Amino acid sequence: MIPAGGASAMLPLLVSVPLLGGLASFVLGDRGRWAALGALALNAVLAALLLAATRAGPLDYALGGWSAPLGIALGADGLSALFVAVSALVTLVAGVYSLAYFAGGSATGRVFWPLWCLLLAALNTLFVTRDLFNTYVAIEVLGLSAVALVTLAGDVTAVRAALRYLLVSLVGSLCYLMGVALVYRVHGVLDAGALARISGSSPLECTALALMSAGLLLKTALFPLHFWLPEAHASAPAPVSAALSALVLKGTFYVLLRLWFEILPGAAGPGAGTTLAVLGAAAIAWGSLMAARTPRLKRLVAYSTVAQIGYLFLLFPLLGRGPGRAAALDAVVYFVLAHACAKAAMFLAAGNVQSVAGHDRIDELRGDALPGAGTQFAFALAGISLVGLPPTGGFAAKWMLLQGAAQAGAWWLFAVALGGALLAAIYVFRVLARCFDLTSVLAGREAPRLVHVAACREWSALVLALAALVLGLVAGPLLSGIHVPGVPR
Amino acid sequence: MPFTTCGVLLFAIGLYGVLAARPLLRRILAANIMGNGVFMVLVAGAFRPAQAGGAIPDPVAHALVLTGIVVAVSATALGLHLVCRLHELAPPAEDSRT
Amino acid sequence: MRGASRIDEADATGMLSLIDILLAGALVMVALLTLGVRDLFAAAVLFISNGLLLALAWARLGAPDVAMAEAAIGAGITGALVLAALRRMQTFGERADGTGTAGTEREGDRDGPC
Amino acid sequence: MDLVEAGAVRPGRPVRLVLAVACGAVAAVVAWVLASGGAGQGRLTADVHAALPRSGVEHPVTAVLLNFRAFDTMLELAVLLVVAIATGAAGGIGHPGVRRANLCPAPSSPLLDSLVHDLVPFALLVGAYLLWVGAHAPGGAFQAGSVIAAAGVLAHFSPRLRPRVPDRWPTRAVLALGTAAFACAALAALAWTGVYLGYPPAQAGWWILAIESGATVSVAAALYVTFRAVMPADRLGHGED
Repeated sequence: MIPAGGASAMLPLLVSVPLLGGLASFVLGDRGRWAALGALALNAVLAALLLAATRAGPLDYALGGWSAPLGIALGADGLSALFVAVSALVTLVAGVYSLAYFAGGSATGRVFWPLWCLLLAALNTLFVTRDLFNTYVAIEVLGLSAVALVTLAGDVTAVRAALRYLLVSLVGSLCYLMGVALVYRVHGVLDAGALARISGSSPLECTALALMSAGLLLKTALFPLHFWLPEAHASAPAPVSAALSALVLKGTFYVLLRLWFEILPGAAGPGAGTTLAVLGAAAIAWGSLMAARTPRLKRLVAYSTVAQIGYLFLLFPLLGRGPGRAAALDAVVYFVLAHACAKAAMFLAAGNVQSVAGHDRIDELRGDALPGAGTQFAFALAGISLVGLPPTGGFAAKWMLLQGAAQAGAWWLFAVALGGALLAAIYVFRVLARCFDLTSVLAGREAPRLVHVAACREWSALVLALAALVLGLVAGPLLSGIHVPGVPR
Repeated sequence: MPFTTCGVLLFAIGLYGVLAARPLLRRILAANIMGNGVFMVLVAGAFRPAQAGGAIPDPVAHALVLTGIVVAVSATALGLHLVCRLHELAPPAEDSRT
Repeated sequence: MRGASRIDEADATGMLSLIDILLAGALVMVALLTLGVRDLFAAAVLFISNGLLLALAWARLGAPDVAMAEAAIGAGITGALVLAALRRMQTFGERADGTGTAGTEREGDRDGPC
Repeated sequence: MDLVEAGAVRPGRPVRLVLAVACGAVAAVVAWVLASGGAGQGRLTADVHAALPRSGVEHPVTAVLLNFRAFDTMLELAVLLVVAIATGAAGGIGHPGVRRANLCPAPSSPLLDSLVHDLVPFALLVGAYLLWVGAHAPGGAFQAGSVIAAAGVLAHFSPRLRPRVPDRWPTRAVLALGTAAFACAALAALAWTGVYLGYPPAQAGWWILAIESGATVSVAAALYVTFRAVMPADRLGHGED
């Protein structure tokens, strides 16, 4: 039996708290939103504590007292703590937004809150579990609750998108599970720590990693496996879109990161990382071009996600070995954090625009039919972070990317990063231009704003956008605490 | 082991079905077949022939497959529910006319 | 299987593996038919029989827990769900393929007013 | 039955050919690597049997599901709950407007009725037995829950026995019971023994039985509720709840 260390007991609580919050809000029905919000707030506190605790070193927990190969081990290092923290922030702020988005007592609201909490529980499980099969179950909870949340929009487009999302999700998770089955055939264990010690580069392990990666890449929507994303992310309710883009994709990306560079490092050949980087570059180009062309605001934001996912994979060749590894890992983590905050803010702002204007056709948006300054400012800030202008988190991430690229001598990344920034500027300013479209004001035809959105909806978008800004200022202290096994610092 | 091969084949058949079949219902069935293939690989790996000494199959693999079966039926139920909803929101008969 | 190995080990295992091969082959055939047959109702019935064959396979592989769960959940509940869904779609329209709008399936990367 | 495949786009013949070749290649590679290696599985079998006396049950699969890997099982129950919520157990959205014209008549064959009447108690009994026997022989919460759910599906076709699913909190509590029992037991164990999910070894059997009972009820309820959400509403069901 392994006694429970004080700080380590936080790890199972990070799963229990949102899980129990979801159960309570489900049973309570119409009043459940407060139970859910309480759980989200408590989870945020736990996430902050975890962030502080992992500065001292990684935490471990053997569930049920059964040590690792037999039981399931949880563990957290600086990397997992940052993912847990950003999930806590986005789910809490988007939860506050949802208080006003889903009318109290509505059928959708009653479904939303429990699923929202279970989504968070699945994300936290994904970030702290050290067991490959447990990861599979968490991926399924995550995928199914995400699909169910997409259907809350209720229209045909959303249901069709949700069904396609479900099938994609199933194929992805079953490919992953096949990989797990192969790994289990070779090594007979599922624990990440044990596997990291004994894994090699046999054909069986390479095939297993290929299958797992294929499944996870499908769910992470790396070009050209992104085909399902724009529809699903654009047709979901605004807070759900925010979580899907900001967090759900990052959940499977996190698993990829662990598999490639910690659990099965030998199985990933040098060519594989380069392939992913090339696909990432293609994703940046394709996603940005589609975002610049699409007539709808939410689709624009969704295509921007396709592009931003590309950045996460650009650095895969650098993460394996060689110089620039630490800088590359910092850059990847920072892309995840900055994109999570900025994209969630952008989707929430887009939701406000859609509520006020009654549609999201970009060309028909007028300055006087837009939500208040808070939303517009939030969209602008988030956009600046996505483009990568200082002093935002997006800029910090790009800066680290260029540092890592310079150290590794991968100069072509400079071209990709610059091109990506230009393309992002095009689609972001395409929307911002509408905010300054004052033709009707100048013509003296300013109609009074008919629809207002609740203040908390404006504020939550703004808070997340400000978080993306603040990330640019605290990059040094935030990253100095990351202790990831295998990465020298 | 014939069952390992069978599991791999079921996986591939299911994969092809999900990607290439047309009716959504059939795609859901195909995803189930794919899952059955994975379960087959796991359980076939757990099997220990009687003459090979320790005849006890690996209980962990059985537990994993049990978990997987429940997850599969859940996903199937959600998928079928969505297929029905889609069918009612946009009946194919009406759609093909427009 | 364990009892049989006493009598004539080589012959018994040969016989048993023949049964295994037949069972595995039947599983693959039924899976192919499930995806190949035109009629969706037939596909559903084949799918359920696939579940029952699987339960047999689990029993052969010494996994009675899985066999029981497969028979009850995999074949029973899933089968009931599939048949219920088929019936529901029939009551709503003549076509029960549930595929939705023509032409929108490939919308993927094309934008347009939805 | 006219179930012609029409309406939707299917990948063209060349695309399907490429897909078939790709899937075949996947199968060939996986089958080849499996044939060429991979004898490590079963390494945990000895560990499971060594820890079995401390697990509180005698059946290894139940010990793995409910004790060694209980965390998996808790999340698995959460998967079922997610689907139950999504298909409308929380009320409202799961049941799209039933069109009057599309209601089909309730089956009212006396033969079916009496068959259902006889089978349902038997299925319930089998379910209860499977739950109990799971501690030392094949069986357990999921098998029991699905057999009871099957009884519910049977009872659905009898006007007299059809289970009622009122849209009120007790229904939702029953659905949440399994996951809640797990999550609460995990926390209670944390408070009691200091280990999350670490049941006190002396009473572990009773803890497991309690959790399994809750899980059985929830599994049965969730499976039945999702079946109900997919099954077309007939005149009998309409307006009953």
